[in-house]
Amino acid sequence: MIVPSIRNDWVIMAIFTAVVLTAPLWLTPVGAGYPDLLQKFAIFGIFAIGFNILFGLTGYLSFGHAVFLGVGSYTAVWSFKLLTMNVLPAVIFATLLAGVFAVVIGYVSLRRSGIYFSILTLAFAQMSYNMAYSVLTPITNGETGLQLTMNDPRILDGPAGQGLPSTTLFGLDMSGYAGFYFCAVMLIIAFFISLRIFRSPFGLKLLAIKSNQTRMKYTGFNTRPYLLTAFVISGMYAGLAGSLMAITDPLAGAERMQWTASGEVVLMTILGGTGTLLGPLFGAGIIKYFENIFSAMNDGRLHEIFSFLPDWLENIVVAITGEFVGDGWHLTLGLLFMIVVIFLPGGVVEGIRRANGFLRRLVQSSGTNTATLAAEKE
Amino acid sequence: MSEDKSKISELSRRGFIKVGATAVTAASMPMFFVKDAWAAKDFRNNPGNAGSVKFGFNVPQTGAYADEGADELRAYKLAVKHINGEGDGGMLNTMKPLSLKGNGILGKKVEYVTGDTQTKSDAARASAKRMIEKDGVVMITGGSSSGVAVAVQGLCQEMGVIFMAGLTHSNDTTGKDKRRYGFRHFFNAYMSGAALGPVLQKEMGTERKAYHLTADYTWGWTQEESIKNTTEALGWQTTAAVRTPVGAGDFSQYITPVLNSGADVLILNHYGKDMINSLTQAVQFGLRDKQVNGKNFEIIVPLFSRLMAQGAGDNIKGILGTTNWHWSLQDEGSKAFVKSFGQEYGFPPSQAAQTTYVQALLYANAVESAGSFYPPEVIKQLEGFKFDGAGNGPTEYRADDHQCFKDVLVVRGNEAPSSQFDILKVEQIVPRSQVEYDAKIFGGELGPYEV
Amino acid sequence: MDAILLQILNGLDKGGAYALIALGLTLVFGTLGVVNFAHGALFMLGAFCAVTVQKILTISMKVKDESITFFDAYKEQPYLEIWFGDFGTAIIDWSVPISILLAMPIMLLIGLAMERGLIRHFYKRSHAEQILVTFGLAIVLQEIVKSFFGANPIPSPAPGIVSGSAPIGVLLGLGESVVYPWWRMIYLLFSGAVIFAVFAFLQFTTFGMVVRAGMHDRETVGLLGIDVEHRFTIVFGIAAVVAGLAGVMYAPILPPDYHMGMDFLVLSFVVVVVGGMGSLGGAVAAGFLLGILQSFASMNEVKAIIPGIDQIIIYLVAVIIILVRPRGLMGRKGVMED
Amino acid sequence: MSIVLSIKNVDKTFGGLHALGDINLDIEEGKTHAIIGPNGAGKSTLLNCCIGRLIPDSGTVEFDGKNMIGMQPHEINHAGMVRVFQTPEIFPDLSVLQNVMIPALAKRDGTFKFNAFGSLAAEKGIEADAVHILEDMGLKAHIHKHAGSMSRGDKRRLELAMGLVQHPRLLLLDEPTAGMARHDTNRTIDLLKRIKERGMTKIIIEHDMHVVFSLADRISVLAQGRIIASGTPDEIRGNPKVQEAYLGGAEL
Repeated sequence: MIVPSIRNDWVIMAIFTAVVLTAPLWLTPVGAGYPDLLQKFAIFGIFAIGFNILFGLTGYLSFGHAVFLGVGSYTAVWSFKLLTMNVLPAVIFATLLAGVFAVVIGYVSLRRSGIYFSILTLAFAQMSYNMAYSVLTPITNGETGLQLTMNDPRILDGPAGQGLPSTTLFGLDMSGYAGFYFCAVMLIIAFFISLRIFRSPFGLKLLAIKSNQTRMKYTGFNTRPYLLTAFVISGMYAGLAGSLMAITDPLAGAERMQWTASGEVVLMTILGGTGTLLGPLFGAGIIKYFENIFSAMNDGRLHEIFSFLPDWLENIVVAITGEFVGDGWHLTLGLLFMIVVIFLPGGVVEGIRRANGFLRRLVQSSGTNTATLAAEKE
Repeated sequence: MSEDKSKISELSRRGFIKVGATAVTAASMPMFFVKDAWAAKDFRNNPGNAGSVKFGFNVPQTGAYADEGADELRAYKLAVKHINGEGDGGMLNTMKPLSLKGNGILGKKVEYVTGDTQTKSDAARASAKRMIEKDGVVMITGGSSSGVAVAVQGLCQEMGVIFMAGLTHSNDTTGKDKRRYGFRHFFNAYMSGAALGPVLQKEMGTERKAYHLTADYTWGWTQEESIKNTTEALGWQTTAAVRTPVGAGDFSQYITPVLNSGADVLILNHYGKDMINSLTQAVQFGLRDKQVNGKNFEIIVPLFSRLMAQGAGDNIKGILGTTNWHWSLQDEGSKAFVKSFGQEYGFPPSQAAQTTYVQALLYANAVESAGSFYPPEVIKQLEGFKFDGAGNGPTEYRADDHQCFKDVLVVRGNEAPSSQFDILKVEQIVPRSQVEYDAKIFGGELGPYEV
Repeated sequence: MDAILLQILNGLDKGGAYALIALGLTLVFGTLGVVNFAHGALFMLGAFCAVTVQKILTISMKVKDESITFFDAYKEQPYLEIWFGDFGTAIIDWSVPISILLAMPIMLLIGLAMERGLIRHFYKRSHAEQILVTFGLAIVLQEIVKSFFGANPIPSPAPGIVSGSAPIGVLLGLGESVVYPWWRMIYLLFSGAVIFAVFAFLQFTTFGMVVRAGMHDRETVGLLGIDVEHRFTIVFGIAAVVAGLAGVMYAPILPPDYHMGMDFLVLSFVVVVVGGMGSLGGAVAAGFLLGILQSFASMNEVKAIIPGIDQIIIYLVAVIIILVRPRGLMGRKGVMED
Repeated sequence: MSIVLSIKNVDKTFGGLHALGDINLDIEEGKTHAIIGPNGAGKSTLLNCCIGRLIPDSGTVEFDGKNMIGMQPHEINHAGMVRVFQTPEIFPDLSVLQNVMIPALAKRDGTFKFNAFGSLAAEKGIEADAVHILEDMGLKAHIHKHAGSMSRGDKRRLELAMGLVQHPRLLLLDEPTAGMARHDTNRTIDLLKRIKERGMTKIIIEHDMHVVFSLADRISVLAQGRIIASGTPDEIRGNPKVQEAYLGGAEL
């Protein structure tokens, strides 16, 4: 935890809720306060928090979690196509179906541990992706992605009006800020559940499995069901995230299931801090911020930002920074990964903790200084 | 412009919070749940009385098509210059009819924002949404694959922002996935097939057996279908049509069955890296030196891109294919564009650059003609718009499906290139009439003007 | 029959490539205990050694030529051709084999620098952290290559004399339609030779014996007063050289682009794991096995029965093998299981 | 006097090596039974066969009249047979207190329970149990320490605490004092004696004869996979066969 002094979970939840709901306010100055990116923060936050329940607690590194994201998205879009544009059935079906997939994949993959487990999950993910991209096109619409059409049945909704309908929550349009707030509420719930799991006997048992699985067995625990439960929970989180992606933007593409997408959530979690409550959320935020904001910088933009510098310096600075933004944003991301791992083992959360400690020492030492001064005066 | 600039510099000088708070109360509150609450004639990202408008250039900056994306971006910057009356004006001097006056659009200066599609639908849509929601663009353009084009086009329809597609060749873009707000200047697989037909007949006769290797996704399938229709109409047989995984890298296991299949033509429905690899490897397997059924074995790459073809090196020599545009064209529009692009960047533009440059100009011109940025009015200007002087002869944006019709180039890999830019030779300019088709054959529905 | 022979050749060829890449990966894992996600980038760097050599050899004199139109105002001729005539042309033609000579020292240096500068600090860190840092490094390396060479593939042809295909059908009495590219056969022999060399090195030299002992039980060997760390650094260098050579030799088959390392990364990990983490023999066996299976799964006859099987065969086989043989084909007990 | 554990005709071979041959052993309720023997005699193999880590080639291991062969380790644990490991098998990443709470939870929750929404902080009973045992072990000062960072001796005691907190019917101790300093050994002996007074049945494998003779009610001697003698400490002390096998004739 970032603030170890706060022991009361309800206080944590209250702060968390306040921070998430005011995100449009405090993210605007850094250029991230627009609906789509806010939605992405929340959605990938859920994805990473869920992934952390598996990886952070049990140590089982899945390289195939994007499958559940994809399954969630496809299920949600099919729910929009066949049933109704209301988002609730989509969320429920997507989460459940992702859970079913997680039971199957998890049951098989958890027969092995370590990197063998990782490769099993990766293999399932790659198979799903390759099939979704080509052979399963009738279900997934292949490369183009599954989308709404005018002649979808939508049996629970009345006849469609002009143009494609949009996703709604009982009439409330789910695009823009409304969509973000829906995702935000889901994020808060997801975070709450994760918090409870972390603080529960179940969570402690998962941690113990990570620490020494053999011993767990001789201590009287059947570890397989524990692992499978954690796997399914995190799969359902991914399914939920996938459904939210479809809700805020009703199109589901196969590339969501590619290994790079699975790898992305791994990177998010490690970058932020594996096994910490908030770390995955930070990781998700940082990677999505880079992807959306750094990639959109161009020289013109940089010149605006550095216009306060003298011209010659401005040109040099723009030339140098230009290598790291726009088409160079991958370079920055790669460097960031390296810097964080090298200097901050434990991820961003570790960095915050250190900064926190440093500040505290600073405050304390200045406090003592004042005290000494005061004493001398007397 | 000035408003934006002051905001940014203020940000970097002072704290974030103050500006942020005002920006949010100003920007986000009124947008709450009010998508349907636009007043008549008001619309998303209406520039109103602002002195400038923004275009969104959504191109691949990372991934396999990054070089094409970079070339698209160069063309866009040039187009913005020309629209704003800077530089030598390029096609503004040749395009007819033209309402643009070289003073921006409706007197407003054109600015732009850029984004990275990563050649992924999700990333492309996220980038497009940022442009629409955060940067307030009036139009989005770019892209280098059909999947992305269809995905972004669908989004733009929902959001009510016009999308001028970049490089996309699938029949679906203006077929079953066409949208009222999406426009494609680039040609498509059907037109490739139609243009190749007569040339193939002349070069290879009517007694041929074709073997298809097809990238296993929607674009590959539509191209395979279109080319098959054309060749079978010529009397060719199709020996086999084999689907290959995208990004297979090594295609040897798909090429060896060609050797003794009895086929005498290999058609590669691949693009980008797949095309480079499969062509390189097919040539290594000696297919070009082969004699089958008493005829020389031939390889055809129906969709050629000069930029990508460079990667195949000498292997493209003598290979037939089609392309949307080539810098060696001698019409006035092409010459003017090649000249200004060359002066700006020192090398000739690619077909991706030409199509995106023209798309930007076409949009700007349509707004100027409509006298308004109101999308339905702009769309009505673009629909059925006939123009000339933008390369490929007299051109029409067909109203029925938003597909541009113009001459198609049949090209051949140059046997003796004089430079690295001279690797394709225009074999024949196939007139537009020969590649036209009934818009109904691909189905789809454009959707409403008002969203 | 012909078809099967050719598919076996294809499979061996692919297998050779897979095995070469996987060999270094599993070697590094077995000795250093490091999961190296930057291994694909080493393969890519090797391929770009070939590109670089070719670019250097073809540095050209630009002669102004007024007769040519706009963009071709310069006629280019490589200095080598100007200086040495036909011999210069021949050198350019042979640029890929020549670049092997350059690739070996360069890849060794890159490997040593990587190990000394970065990897060694991660021996004791978790696999997850190793993955993150090496993945970051891989991205940085490929972005650097991209900024020099662009994103498009760059053609790197084999020497003219071996760029065509060999009439093996005629040689074997199977008819003229059975041909196979010379370069692919060279690649197959080359990968065999490299694999053999690595095995021989580890089997028959004292250095190799220490390394093998270290792979088995690092602490004990360390206690004997042998400087294992230093040797492991060299092992990393060797792994880099092997990956680099695989890249150089693959350049004529697959024109190199900056992203090719990532394309091979997942596959090479699957090969390593199917073979058994840290098992050299396993990596080679799994490489050839998966290569051949992939080739057969791509045959039209097979695809007619199970559509799309060629897209998933590798992963399907990986799943089955890992489930049936818990430690892969030849993995040791207890390695990487927790 | 009832028999808690009955090992009948147990055989185990590894490759060509006959690790255990025809072992028969009965453990009585409430007694401390020591198994001694030279290195490689098969002591640990026998223990592993009892708790399900190894499966014997033939023979039965009956606990409370039920055959344990083929049962999963966690099932054997819940049957009431708990092993304390020779090399500390603790949870190094958890705190000392959590290390002891885990087996206590096992005792209460069974092999699997999905209590993901209960709060750990509310598990006062479990915590009190764990603290109590730790106090007994003299580890109270360490309860919030990282278990992995403790000294080896402390880890052994923690290991013991983890076994004891489950209050098993039969505790299997694999060399509980190996590698301990004399001082620590004596403390552990005292501790085990106190447990004995509570009537817990124990099997102890031990090298240290001082430990064996101060704790055991009965002793079985294993050599080359066979039981060569069984009896009270006094009987064993005087058995020449044992002296021969064990120390090559030296006085015990």
